[in-house]
Amino acid sequence: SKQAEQNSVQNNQPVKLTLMLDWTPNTNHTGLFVAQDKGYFKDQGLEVNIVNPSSQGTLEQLVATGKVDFGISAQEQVTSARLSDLPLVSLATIIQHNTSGFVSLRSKNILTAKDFEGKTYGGWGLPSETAILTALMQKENADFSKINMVNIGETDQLASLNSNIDLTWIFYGWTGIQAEIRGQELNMIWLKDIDPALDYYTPVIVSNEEMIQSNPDTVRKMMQAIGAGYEYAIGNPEESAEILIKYAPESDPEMIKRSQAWLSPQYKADAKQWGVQKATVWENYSKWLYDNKLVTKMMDSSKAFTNDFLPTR
Amino acid sequence: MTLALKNLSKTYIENGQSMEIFRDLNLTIESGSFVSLIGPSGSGKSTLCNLIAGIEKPDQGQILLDDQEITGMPGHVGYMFQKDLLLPWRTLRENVTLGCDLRRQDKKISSVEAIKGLEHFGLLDFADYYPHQLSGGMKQRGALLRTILFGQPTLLLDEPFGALDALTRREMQLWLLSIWIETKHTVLFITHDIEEAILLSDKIFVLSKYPAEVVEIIDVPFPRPRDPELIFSSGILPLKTKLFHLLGT
Amino acid sequence: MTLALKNLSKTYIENGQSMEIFRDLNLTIESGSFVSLIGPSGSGKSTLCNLIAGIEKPDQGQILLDDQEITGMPGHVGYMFQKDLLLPWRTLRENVTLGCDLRRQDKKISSVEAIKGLEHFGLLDFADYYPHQLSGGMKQRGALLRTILFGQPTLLLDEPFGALDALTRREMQLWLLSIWIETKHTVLFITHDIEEAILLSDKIFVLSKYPAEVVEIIDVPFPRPRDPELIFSSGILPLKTKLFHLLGT
Amino acid sequence: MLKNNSRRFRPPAVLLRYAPALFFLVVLLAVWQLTVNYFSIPRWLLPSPSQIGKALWNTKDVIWGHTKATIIETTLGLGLAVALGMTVSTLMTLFPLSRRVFYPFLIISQTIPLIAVAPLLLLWLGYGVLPKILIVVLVCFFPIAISLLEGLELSDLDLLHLLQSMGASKWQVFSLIRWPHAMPALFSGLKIAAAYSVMTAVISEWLGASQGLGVYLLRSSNNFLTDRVFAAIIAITALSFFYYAIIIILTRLLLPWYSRYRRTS
Amino acid sequence: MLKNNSRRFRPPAVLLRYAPALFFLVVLLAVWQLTVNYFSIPRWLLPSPSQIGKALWNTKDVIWGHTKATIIETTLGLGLAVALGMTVSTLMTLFPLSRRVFYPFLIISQTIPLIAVAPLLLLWLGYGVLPKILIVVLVCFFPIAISLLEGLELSDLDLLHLLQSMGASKWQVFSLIRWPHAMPALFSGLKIAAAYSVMTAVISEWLGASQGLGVYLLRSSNNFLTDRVFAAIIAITALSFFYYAIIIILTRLLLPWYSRYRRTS
Ligand SMILES: Nc1ncnc2c1ncn2[C@@H]1O[C@H](COP(=O)(O)OP(=O)(O)OP(=O)(O)O)[C@@H](O)[C@H]1O
Ligand SMILES: Nc1ncnc2c1ncn2[C@@H]1O[C@H](COP(=O)(O)OP(=O)(O)OP(=O)(O)O)[C@@H](O)[C@H]1O
Ligand SMILES: O=[N+]([O-])[O-]
Ligand SMILES: [Mg+2]
Ligand SMILES: [Mg+2]
Repeated sequence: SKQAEQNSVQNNQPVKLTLMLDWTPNTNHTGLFVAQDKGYFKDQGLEVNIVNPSSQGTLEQLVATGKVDFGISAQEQVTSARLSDLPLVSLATIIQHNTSGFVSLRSKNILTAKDFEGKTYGGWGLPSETAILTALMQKENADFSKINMVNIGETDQLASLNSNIDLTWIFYGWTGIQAEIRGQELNMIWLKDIDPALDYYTPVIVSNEEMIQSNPDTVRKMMQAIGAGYEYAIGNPEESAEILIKYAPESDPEMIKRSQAWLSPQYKADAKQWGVQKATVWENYSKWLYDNKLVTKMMDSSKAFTNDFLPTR
Repeated sequence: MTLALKNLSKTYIENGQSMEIFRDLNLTIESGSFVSLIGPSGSGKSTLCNLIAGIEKPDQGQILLDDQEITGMPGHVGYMFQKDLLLPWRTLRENVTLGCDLRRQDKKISSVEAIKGLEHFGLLDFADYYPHQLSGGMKQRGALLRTILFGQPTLLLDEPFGALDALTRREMQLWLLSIWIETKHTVLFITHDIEEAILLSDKIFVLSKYPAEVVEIIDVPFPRPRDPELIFSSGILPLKTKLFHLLGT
Repeated sequence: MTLALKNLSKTYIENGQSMEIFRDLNLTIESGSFVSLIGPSGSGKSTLCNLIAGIEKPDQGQILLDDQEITGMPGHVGYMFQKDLLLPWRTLRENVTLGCDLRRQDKKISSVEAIKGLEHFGLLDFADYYPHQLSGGMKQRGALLRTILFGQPTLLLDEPFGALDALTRREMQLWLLSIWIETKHTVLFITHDIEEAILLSDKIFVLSKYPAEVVEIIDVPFPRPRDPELIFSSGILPLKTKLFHLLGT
Repeated sequence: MLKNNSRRFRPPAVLLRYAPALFFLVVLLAVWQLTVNYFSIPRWLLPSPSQIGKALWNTKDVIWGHTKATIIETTLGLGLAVALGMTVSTLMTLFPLSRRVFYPFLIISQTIPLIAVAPLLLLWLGYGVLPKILIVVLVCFFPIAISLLEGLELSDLDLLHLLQSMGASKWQVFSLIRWPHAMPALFSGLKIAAAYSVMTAVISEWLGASQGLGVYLLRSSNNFLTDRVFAAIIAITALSFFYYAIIIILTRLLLPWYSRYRRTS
Repeated sequence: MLKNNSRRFRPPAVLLRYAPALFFLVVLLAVWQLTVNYFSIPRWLLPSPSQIGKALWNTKDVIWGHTKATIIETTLGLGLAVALGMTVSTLMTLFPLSRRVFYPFLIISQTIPLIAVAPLLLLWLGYGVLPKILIVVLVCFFPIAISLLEGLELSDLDLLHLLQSMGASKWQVFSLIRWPHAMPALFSGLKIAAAYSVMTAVISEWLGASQGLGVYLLRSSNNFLTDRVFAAIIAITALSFFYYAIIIILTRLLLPWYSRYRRTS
């Protein structure tokens, strides 16, 4: 709370904050661990506890209730949460463009949405999956009801393609790199190529309305540190990969290094600053959902995100 | 202590049917005497013990111990059941001091008493055995010791040897007799076994089928100390035959 | 059928100690006679039954039934245990036909026999009761009926009435006598109870402590049919006293 | 004295018996409802009983569709677990060597986290109904097999001697004594298995399924529809209780000798 | 006749006893290793025993760090469940009205899918070790409380009468008779609870944790390191077995009268 913030500042005590990840530590999170490792948080008078995810949609709710201060989410989740009245706000996008897409084994020759008919899709059971597949199918005059939707949870998506799953949705920077390592040949349909509206932000850094209203300074310091972390990761892929490996000793170092090399240029990409979000991206996606009758009302994009806390130079 | 039952009445209601067990039962057991109660199965012998022990209440009437009323008040008599009822989770020593634990008596005193008792009953070597490690006869002796260490001068023994084989039973009878001759408790002894009643008692009360009445009070005419061979003597035959036929009624 | 045991020897090895139960035991039970075996606890009476029933094998010697060897071969005699051992999951009717089920006999025939038997044993009304719904005496009668319906003319009864109270026990003795007088099975009856042995048997074998020997064979001198009041007559006293002292040895 | 009142199952007695519990339930729901209303707790955080009731009613067809899938997995899984448990215990009892080889594994594999193995099973067997049934089978198998094995071990050796004296074969001893003797143990194992079976099916659905109460629960949760999450939990609880009750009823029907025997012996 | 061979726990006998099972284990592992080698099955699909062994060894420090977290959750959860189960059962036994109010809930709530409720607990209680312990407590509470309640119901009324005749108070009857009489039932409930406790902690870690074997398992899986997934499964199994064995040993130590009593009665 504001009180706590002032007290801490007065006492010269660091402000304690919690940041919750959306998944197992991976290269999407590198900047966060760099900020931790290089003491960027400390420099801002913050003590950040990076905690691991709570699956099954509770992350957004935990951030909304203030049980955790910051979280890693995605534009789809934020949109869905705000439509359910969760007071969530996106503060920065970690990657400028959507690096995800639908993959299938090259041997199955699935090249367009038309080919999805009669196939089995393995996903997480997220609302956005149904939404996007439906729209995609409609656009190519295919029938969504002919897709068999299966929830494959946390199993190995690539291995599932050798089982009875034909199609799955991956982030190239992680699972795509693993496929390269395995030498598994895939066809990939990138989301950003399907429709410009689908080039949305994933993942994003979120907090709740109460937090940014009552502790703006803390939020600003937090984003300053995180921004610096990602800038370092953009400039130093190899060193930052080592930092991530240090903080996530359970991971596969080879995989992290290759993934980091691929992802570092993608964080900022064509933007003028890391993390900056365009109103059009938020509006377009929301409108796209509405136009495709996937939701019954429009989200107020202006409340869903803000660039106000991005690092200043 | 003299135990007296005055005008006891007790009726059970089971499944809507009422069943009169006693109607105006009167009975007196003199201080220091050994009285056996025999009667057909279901005549209410155990019910009578429960009433005297205070774990059930009569519908009417009084139970007096030396003219003091104890109706419905447990703890005034030592009560030993047909089954040995040693607690399986307590060693023999812990079992015999159960009464002391209940009364929160000084552990040391009760432990000294227990050891004396165990020695006297020939059980000292087995003090730390659990009941399942003891023979049937040992368990019965343990249960009797517990009843005696409970410290009341009046004992109710409800078919204490019912579960023993014939030979062990005979041993236990003689042994009980030897104990009683020393301690001179007032004893009410329930049994089905006519020879047992004759061998042990001063008096035998014969109960009828329910509603139970005392159909006969018999003074056992044999002098004490009694010869264990008594039961092989022809002197007991008339009494034995008489009791047998009384039971049948 | 005449049951003969020839030079039986049996040794148990328990915890490295060997324990000779029988050494060269010889014993003959004539066809149609009722023989009791009494002996101190642990003398090997049950072991003997197990040997005859074929569920254990002697170290040496033979068991003959009408000169045919049955050593180690089960199924040739009816064997009733001290406990009633009715199967709790079978009704009384199903329990008494257990032997027929084992031999896969025609269900209809065995069922007719069972009903006749149940009627004769006064159990017909309880045919469909489970054992827990029966009294102790009923259970023992059921167990005996099962042993008889097993169909062998030779019966081993190992303390069948040991678990019953004194009165029920007396009833069962008289009833067993009435059954045996009709069927004239060859019976080997194990007991601790001297009166019981006298009331029922033609001959009484007295076993010593182990290694068990037959220390005495006694012809019971009372004519049949025997008066139930026999046990109250002074005529049995010398025999009773003698047997009692033999047992003590 | 403390004799059992045999009339306690007559209808008015039943009502009276459960009256305090029902009363407590009503109070609990009322307090919950009023708290949610009074503090205007948002629905996604804690829905009120009336909202949950509405969610149940409004999605009843959807729920029923998912329930059917879960019922199929659970029923088949439980049925196969019973068959497998019976076979394995029987073989282990009849062939002592097999018992010595496999019994330690049976005990240790009971502690294997099957839910952690489940994703691997899905990978190897595909994402159809088969691996889900298999997971239910494995989870339910252990309590059934282990209780049955314990039951088949005859504690009363006299019964064994009785049958031996009548010349019974090993197989007859098994079918006439060991087997009926083991029935109460089997049913108590079944009770545990039934209580866990639905939960297992639901978790296995989280790991890979397109139909089932687990899928409904996950989708509701991902859509921030907490009222439906509660509706799903109620459906799962009701289904679990249904299996549990079936086992209790079956025990009464199939082992008429048991309940009283247990009390008297 | 079938007497128990009292020597069966001497060391050589133990070895002999488990020899067939050990032999089977070795054969199993050998077949597995050779199959993986022969068909060159990729490590991410099915690692060989030697690869799993290597993974275990190489990450032993990491695994131990995670194991400590799981041990804390499990031990605290199990401990609190025992305390809670004992308290609830005691109160229900001493106050019959409370029993009538709560018993039906106890039976029905046993079938509530706690794992499905777990995310909601996380939502209400926040993130940390507390909700995880709570989930373990809830899952372990039911078998403990229900078995203990059954055990506290004295089947042998004669024991009750004995104490009554000695003038024992309600509380003395409870502490001297009901409670020791219930111990075997408590421990058999504990055995079930222990077998499920580690698994529950692992699942609750999946729902949100930074430390614990569940986290290690999930991270290994998300990093496509199937050999480490197996290593995690082995660690979880070993930990479960550890708790299970502790309960068995405690039973022997604390209830010396029980094992033989059970056999003879
Ligand atoms: N709590 C009770 N409720 C109803 N009836 C009871 C109760 N206790 C005993 N009875 C009945 O009262 C009668 C007398 O029982 P009791 O046990 O006193 O007989 P008993 O003489 O001790 O018999 P036994 O020689 O078989 O021990 C029996 O018919 C019994 O069924
Ligand atoms: N399987 C066995 N292994 C070792 N010793 C045994 C075995 N069976 C019986 N014994 C011993 O053999 C002796 C005779 O036992 P048995 O049961 O035949 O005696 P019993 O005469 O029937 O005694 P009781 O009158 O007490 O029934 C006992 O000392 C007993 O401990
Ligand atoms: O995905 N993880 O929980 O690490
Ligand atoms: Mg009685
Ligand atoms: Mg014997």
